[in-house]
Amino acid sequence: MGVLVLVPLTVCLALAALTAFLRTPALCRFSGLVAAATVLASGVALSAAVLAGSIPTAGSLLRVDALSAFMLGVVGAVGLTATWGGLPVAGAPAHDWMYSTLVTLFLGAMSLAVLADNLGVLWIAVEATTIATAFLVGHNRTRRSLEAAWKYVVLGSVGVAIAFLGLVLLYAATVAAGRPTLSWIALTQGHLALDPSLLKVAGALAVLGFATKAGLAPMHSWLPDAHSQAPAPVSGLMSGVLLSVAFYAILRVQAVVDPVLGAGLMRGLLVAAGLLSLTVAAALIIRQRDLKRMLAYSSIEHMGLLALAAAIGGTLAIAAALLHVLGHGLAKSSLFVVSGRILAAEGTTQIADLRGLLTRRPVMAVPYLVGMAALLGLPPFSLFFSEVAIVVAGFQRGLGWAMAVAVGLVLVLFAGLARHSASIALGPASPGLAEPDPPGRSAPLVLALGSLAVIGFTAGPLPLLLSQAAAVLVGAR
Amino acid sequence: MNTRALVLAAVQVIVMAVLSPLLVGLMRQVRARMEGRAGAGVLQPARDLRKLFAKEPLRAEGTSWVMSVGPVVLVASSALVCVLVPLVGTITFPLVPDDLFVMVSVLLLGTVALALVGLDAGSAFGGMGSSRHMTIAALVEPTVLVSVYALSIPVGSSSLSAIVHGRLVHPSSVVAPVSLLALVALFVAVVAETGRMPVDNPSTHLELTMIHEAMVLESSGRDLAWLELGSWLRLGALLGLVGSLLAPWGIASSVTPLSLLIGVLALVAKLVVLGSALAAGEVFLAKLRLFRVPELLAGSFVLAFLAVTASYLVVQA
Amino acid sequence: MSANLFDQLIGLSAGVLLLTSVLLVWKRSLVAAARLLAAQGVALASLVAVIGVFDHDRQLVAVAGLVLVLKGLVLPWVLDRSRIRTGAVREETPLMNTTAALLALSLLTMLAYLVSQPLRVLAPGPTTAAVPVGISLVLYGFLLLTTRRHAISQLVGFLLLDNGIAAVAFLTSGGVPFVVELGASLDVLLVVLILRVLTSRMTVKFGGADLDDLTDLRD
Amino acid sequence: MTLVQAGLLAQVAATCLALAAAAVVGPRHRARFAGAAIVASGIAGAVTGALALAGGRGSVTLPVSLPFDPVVLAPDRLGGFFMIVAGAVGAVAALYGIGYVQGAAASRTSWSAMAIFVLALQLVPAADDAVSFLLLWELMAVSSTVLLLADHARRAAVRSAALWYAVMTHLSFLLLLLGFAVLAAAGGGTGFGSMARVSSVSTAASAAFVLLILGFASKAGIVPLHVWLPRAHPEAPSHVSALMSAAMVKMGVYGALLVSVRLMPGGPVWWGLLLIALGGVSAVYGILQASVATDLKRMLAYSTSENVGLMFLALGTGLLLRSYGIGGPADAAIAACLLLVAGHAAFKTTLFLGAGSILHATGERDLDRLGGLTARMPVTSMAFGIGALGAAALPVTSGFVAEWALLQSLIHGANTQNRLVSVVMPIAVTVVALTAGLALLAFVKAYGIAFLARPRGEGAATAHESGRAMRVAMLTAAASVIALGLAPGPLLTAAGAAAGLPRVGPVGWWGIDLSGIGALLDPLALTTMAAAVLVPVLLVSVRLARRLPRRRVALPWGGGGVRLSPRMQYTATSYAEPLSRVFDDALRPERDVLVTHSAESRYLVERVQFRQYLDDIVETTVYRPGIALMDRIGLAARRLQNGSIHRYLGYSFFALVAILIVVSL
Repeated sequence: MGVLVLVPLTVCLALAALTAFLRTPALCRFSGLVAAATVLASGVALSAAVLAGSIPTAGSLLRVDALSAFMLGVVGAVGLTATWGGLPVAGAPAHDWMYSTLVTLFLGAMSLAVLADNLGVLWIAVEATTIATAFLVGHNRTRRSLEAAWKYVVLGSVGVAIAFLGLVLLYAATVAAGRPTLSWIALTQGHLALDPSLLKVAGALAVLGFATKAGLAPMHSWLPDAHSQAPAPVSGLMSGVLLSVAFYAILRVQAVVDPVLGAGLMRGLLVAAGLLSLTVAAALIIRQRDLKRMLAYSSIEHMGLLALAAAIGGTLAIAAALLHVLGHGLAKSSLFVVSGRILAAEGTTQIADLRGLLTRRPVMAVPYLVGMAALLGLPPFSLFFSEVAIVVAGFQRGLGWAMAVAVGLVLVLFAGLARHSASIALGPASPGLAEPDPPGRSAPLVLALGSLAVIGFTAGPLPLLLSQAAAVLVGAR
Repeated sequence: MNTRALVLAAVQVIVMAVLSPLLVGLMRQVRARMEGRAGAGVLQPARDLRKLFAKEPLRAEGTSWVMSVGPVVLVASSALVCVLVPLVGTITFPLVPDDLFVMVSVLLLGTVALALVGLDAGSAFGGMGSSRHMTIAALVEPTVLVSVYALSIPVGSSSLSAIVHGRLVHPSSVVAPVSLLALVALFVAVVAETGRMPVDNPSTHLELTMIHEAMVLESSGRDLAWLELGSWLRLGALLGLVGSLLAPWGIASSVTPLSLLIGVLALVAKLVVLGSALAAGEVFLAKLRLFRVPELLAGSFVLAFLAVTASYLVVQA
Repeated sequence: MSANLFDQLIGLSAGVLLLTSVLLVWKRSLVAAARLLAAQGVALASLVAVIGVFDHDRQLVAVAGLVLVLKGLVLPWVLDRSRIRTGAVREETPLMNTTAALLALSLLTMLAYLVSQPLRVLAPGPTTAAVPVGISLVLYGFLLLTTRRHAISQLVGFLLLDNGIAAVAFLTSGGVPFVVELGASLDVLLVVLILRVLTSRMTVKFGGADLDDLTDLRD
Repeated sequence: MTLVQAGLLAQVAATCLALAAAAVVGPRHRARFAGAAIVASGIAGAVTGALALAGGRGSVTLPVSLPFDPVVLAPDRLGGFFMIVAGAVGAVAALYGIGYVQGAAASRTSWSAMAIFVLALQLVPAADDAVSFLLLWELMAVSSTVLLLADHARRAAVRSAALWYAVMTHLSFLLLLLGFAVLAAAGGGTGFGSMARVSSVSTAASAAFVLLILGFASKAGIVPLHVWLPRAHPEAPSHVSALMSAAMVKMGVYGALLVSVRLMPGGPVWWGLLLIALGGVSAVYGILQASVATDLKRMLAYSTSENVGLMFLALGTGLLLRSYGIGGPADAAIAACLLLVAGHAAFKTTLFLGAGSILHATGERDLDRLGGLTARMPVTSMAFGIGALGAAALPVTSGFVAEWALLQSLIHGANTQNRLVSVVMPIAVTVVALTAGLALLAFVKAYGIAFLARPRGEGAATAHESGRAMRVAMLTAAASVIALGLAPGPLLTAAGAAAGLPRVGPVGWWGIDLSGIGALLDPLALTTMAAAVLVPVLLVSVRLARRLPRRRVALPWGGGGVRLSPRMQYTATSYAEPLSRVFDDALRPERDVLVTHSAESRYLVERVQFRQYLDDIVETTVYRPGIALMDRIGLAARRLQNGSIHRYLGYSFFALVAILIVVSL
């Protein structure tokens, strides 16, 4: 079992190293894809193992429970969508070696983050994602991408540094309790007598720090810039999973803090962050001018919803949050892939310059519309269920007022997104004929959006995995 | 379907078919005399009818079946109203309530037929008449319903014969303020519905002021005859209704030759009185501008509504 | 080593940390900034060493060496190199003038004391008594980041912040587990290197490292 | 497996068949196959509904991946009633669509969406818990939006209509979500069973009631949430408009019934008053707008919002009277509500299908350019005429019976000692009466202007009767209008069963008997009586006709025989002009009159041009300002992200300091 835990990490590292040193076109082309596939495969395998009742571990640092397995699967699935959809057109020059290396490392770092049992390692992995993606954001070497990269690195690493301060204080608390450790399982199951007032500071700082990476307002500012400047697949990866991985970190910290302090503190922080994120996203989407920035703000929206779900707590809400993570990851990565193709084909992502895509470029507009429908939480896509579940659970657990506010903001967001999407996709075909899209390019999108449409209904192992993953956290409460 | 009701219905229809031309003739005659003219005599409308029936109906270009079906519908609906309204007697069919709403909607069926006839030829005047006619009809309906509703409250039923019978039993309720208010309202409504002064001038020949006349401009021969007869029947039936509400006495509550005879005579009397009163009133009235008519109707509606609310206060007091 | 001496040494190095960081906020010269950071690194290393020696913790002494190399030498050197590349000598016009900044420092220091209250009641002792210093370093660093226009001064701010966290770590618990410590320092190093690369690219593209030029991306 | 289960599955199967047909079959035969499959699913739906209404039980559980309470489809009697309506309308509309669709509306997407739309419509009333209800509700919304978008490439109006529709329908969804969430929290579960346990007098119940009613009202096109309706109905393909207006809007009514009769019976008095107020306002407002509208389908849309208003008013009356224990009239009122539902479904389908044929044949929706279609489109003309009779509530149509029942319940409900009731009822009567009167005008206008007189435009002049599928569909719908009007007895029985009303039932020859208030009506008897008085008239006519067999065609007598040019006729605008003057304050039309004087003398007028714009004042006074405000906020908010990294760091720093202060206090 332990081997299985190491597989994704080793494969990613190996691929990255090979790509970096050999730099053969094949490697540059496929390393990211292979890495993602491996992560997905091992995620599935680990989920199976966990459902079979075993808890694979490797050393004292890596430990796989249902939550980790699920998150690894998400990383893999979204990674697969992004990398596969991001493959350059056959014949076009492959990505350069650096790009592929960094993408592979990025995937590895995220896998490490979700596999780590030690919060310190988790933190290192999250910080490593910043490092891996810094040059990816700046990959285009334009003025704007440089600016985006700078903002991303500074804001990101400062935020994460705050998280590290939080972890340090947490460690100090354990030291004071006589059992110095940062192992999550020990922290949650070890019955340590942690000092509440210190844990309060520690938890608040840790959440604040990881919230930066998760793109929760008011620490979200790096997000639109980075997402709009990074190459489309990278934007997809960042918005699809990076944010969720950071959110996963928050969940873990919350699970440590809540049993000691009660749900009050975290709830307050997360509700505030969630509603603020929704507000910011709503306000800035109304008059948004750029497609990719619009998608970025919608990511902030969904992170806000996740924060609310975490604040609510309870099996239903947490399971919904996890399903939401998966759904949002798939939808958002597909949308970013599409936006990349639109950019390639139209030469712009300015909403005002994109007209009548549905008649001109159906191969792009149809997946765009479908993905947007999924993102807006329309059935049959799984986000519908997760959003309904979040609201219902919110009322059941006494956060009704927050839900009411959130729903109002969601309506504004819906109006804004629908308005922009309509102006992009609908309307007459202005002259400017579409060149036929090479076949097979829509395969990843079809796969992602198709599975998005069914995972809401599956009676298979997914519900079990979700409820077990939720139980990992809720049980820890 | 009991036979007594059938007999009564037949009597009412026949009587009204005979009476209504005479009633119109009477009203014209009264008017003429009061205006110092000799007048054409009470029988003139009947003669007109005979003449029209004998004449060949013309069909204007581009008209449709409506031109020939509409008049029949109108006259049929008016006749049906004559069946439903308690004029001679108050015996009703078990399954078809001589219900206020049924009565009104049958009436409106005729109204619609007339309006469509007006539109069919596509002449400007026809359209104008039809539009004004429908506007007024639309505004009259609330008054009619609410006023009869007011009258229905004391007896707790919307059946007209029940109402009339109730007033027969309690004569005091006739002069009750409530019922007076309601009756005034109803009367105004009837005037508007049947196109009398001051809402419409039945004897005008200036197209721009026409409402009813404008709609029948394109009809001729028997079509015109049916239209005229139909609208006369309405007038008669509605006046008769007002009459039986205002003075229920003499109305037959059983079907014996004698009671029927009394009922008919009473009806004639009521119609004569009301008709001449109406005609006399028209002499002293000028036609309202069309856009002042809504004020009149609004006024009558308010009366009816007051009647309703007042009657509840009375009931509760 | 006697507890008394230990107290004094801890106090001394903490004082140096605080002093250097106040100077960092005070002086706008970027040349000086590098030196001050180096001094601060040394102070931090000595702090770690002292704790290590007092606790007879070899590993911690080794860490002290690491800290000395990294924070005392490498990072300041990298910083200075990139400053030279940008050719900047001093932070011309910070968003917040020095007086205001210094006043803000005092407030932040009070906040730091407030925050570290629980620690000091939890485990009273010379090290925990010095924790507020670490936290104020963090806050100062953040202040620098928010108020300085030049890329290099932001780098300075980031390093200051990082030193603060390290200080807190060592003061509270003799450092986080070694692996974590290693990874953390590595991350910091990499971040700084990345920022350096970006700075040099900026100087190529913008002909300067003034962050006010970075306002193309906006809504 | 029970019959109901089988029925539910059959619908799904038929829908899958339709989807397959839409996907596989080529454009030439697609419509025929997909349409047929949808007709099948519609029939299956109606049958299932009938079974459920007759008391049949059976449930299908959907597998979902979240730990909800079981997500179940299990129609009860009330649901069955609405399933019948939805299924029947769906079948007719699909049949019509076979002949109607062309261009974009015939695409794979449109047919698939149609199939799903019909399925969702049939299954919404079958939902037995909030989650499945919301799921199907949204499926309904999504598929109808797709259908609405069919023609997006050619007409900008379609795009804006779709946007309005999407947003308003999502508003309705979110309100429902909140309402159900409140109930689920109070009742301890998302199943309707556990929700029904919530006490109707609790605050939670009232909050849920308001939220849910508003949500359903905005789906039902109740003023002031109706703004999507007059945009979406005209722009959608006509068979879709029919589905939307005759079936989808009814789901709003179903929801209202579900909330107030099944989930939370016996709520406080003001619930009924709220419904009456909503219903009354939208009845009057809707019919006013309808009677002055000149776009045929827009006018039909407004009349929908009028009819739904009447349904809400009826339901509200029922609730109000029940809350005072006035049982008989209450039953009559609720029965009237259901009669209105069925009746409106029948005649509004007919009307929209008729309008569709006109559009199909003339390419015109604007009444001012139509005319003289009776000669060219006899079948359409007949069907539309019957539908118009129904919409005008004239005997003997479904509309007449329903409004008769409503007025009866109102009048008898008022016979009480209760002051509130005796004040509300007369007002309600007035509203209904005024509505009926205006509806009369509106539909005389619609029929007279569209079908009589001379063509006012080329399209109308060259019109042709529509194909067989369309004709059959229209005639079926029209026949149902008459049937429901002539023999409403069975329908009333069904309504009584659906809403559990003991005091209503059939009488005589399929007549209806509101025994709770001792009012009964047998349309067939009335018809026979009419026939009886018609006989002599016809005899006379025939005798005269035998003497003068054929009528001579002559010039019209426009006050002197003239050759009328079509431009001399009254148009829809001029027909409604007196009315729009009367209700000037309520409608606020914009008129401008351009007078061009002749060059020689300004006393001679070359020509006069009269234009009249009628906007929806609710939209212009409530919604547009709101949208403008949001836009302003959006513009202002851009300053938050002005690109300065210092500001961004400042946000984080502020957050850090704030949190530190909070936790250390």
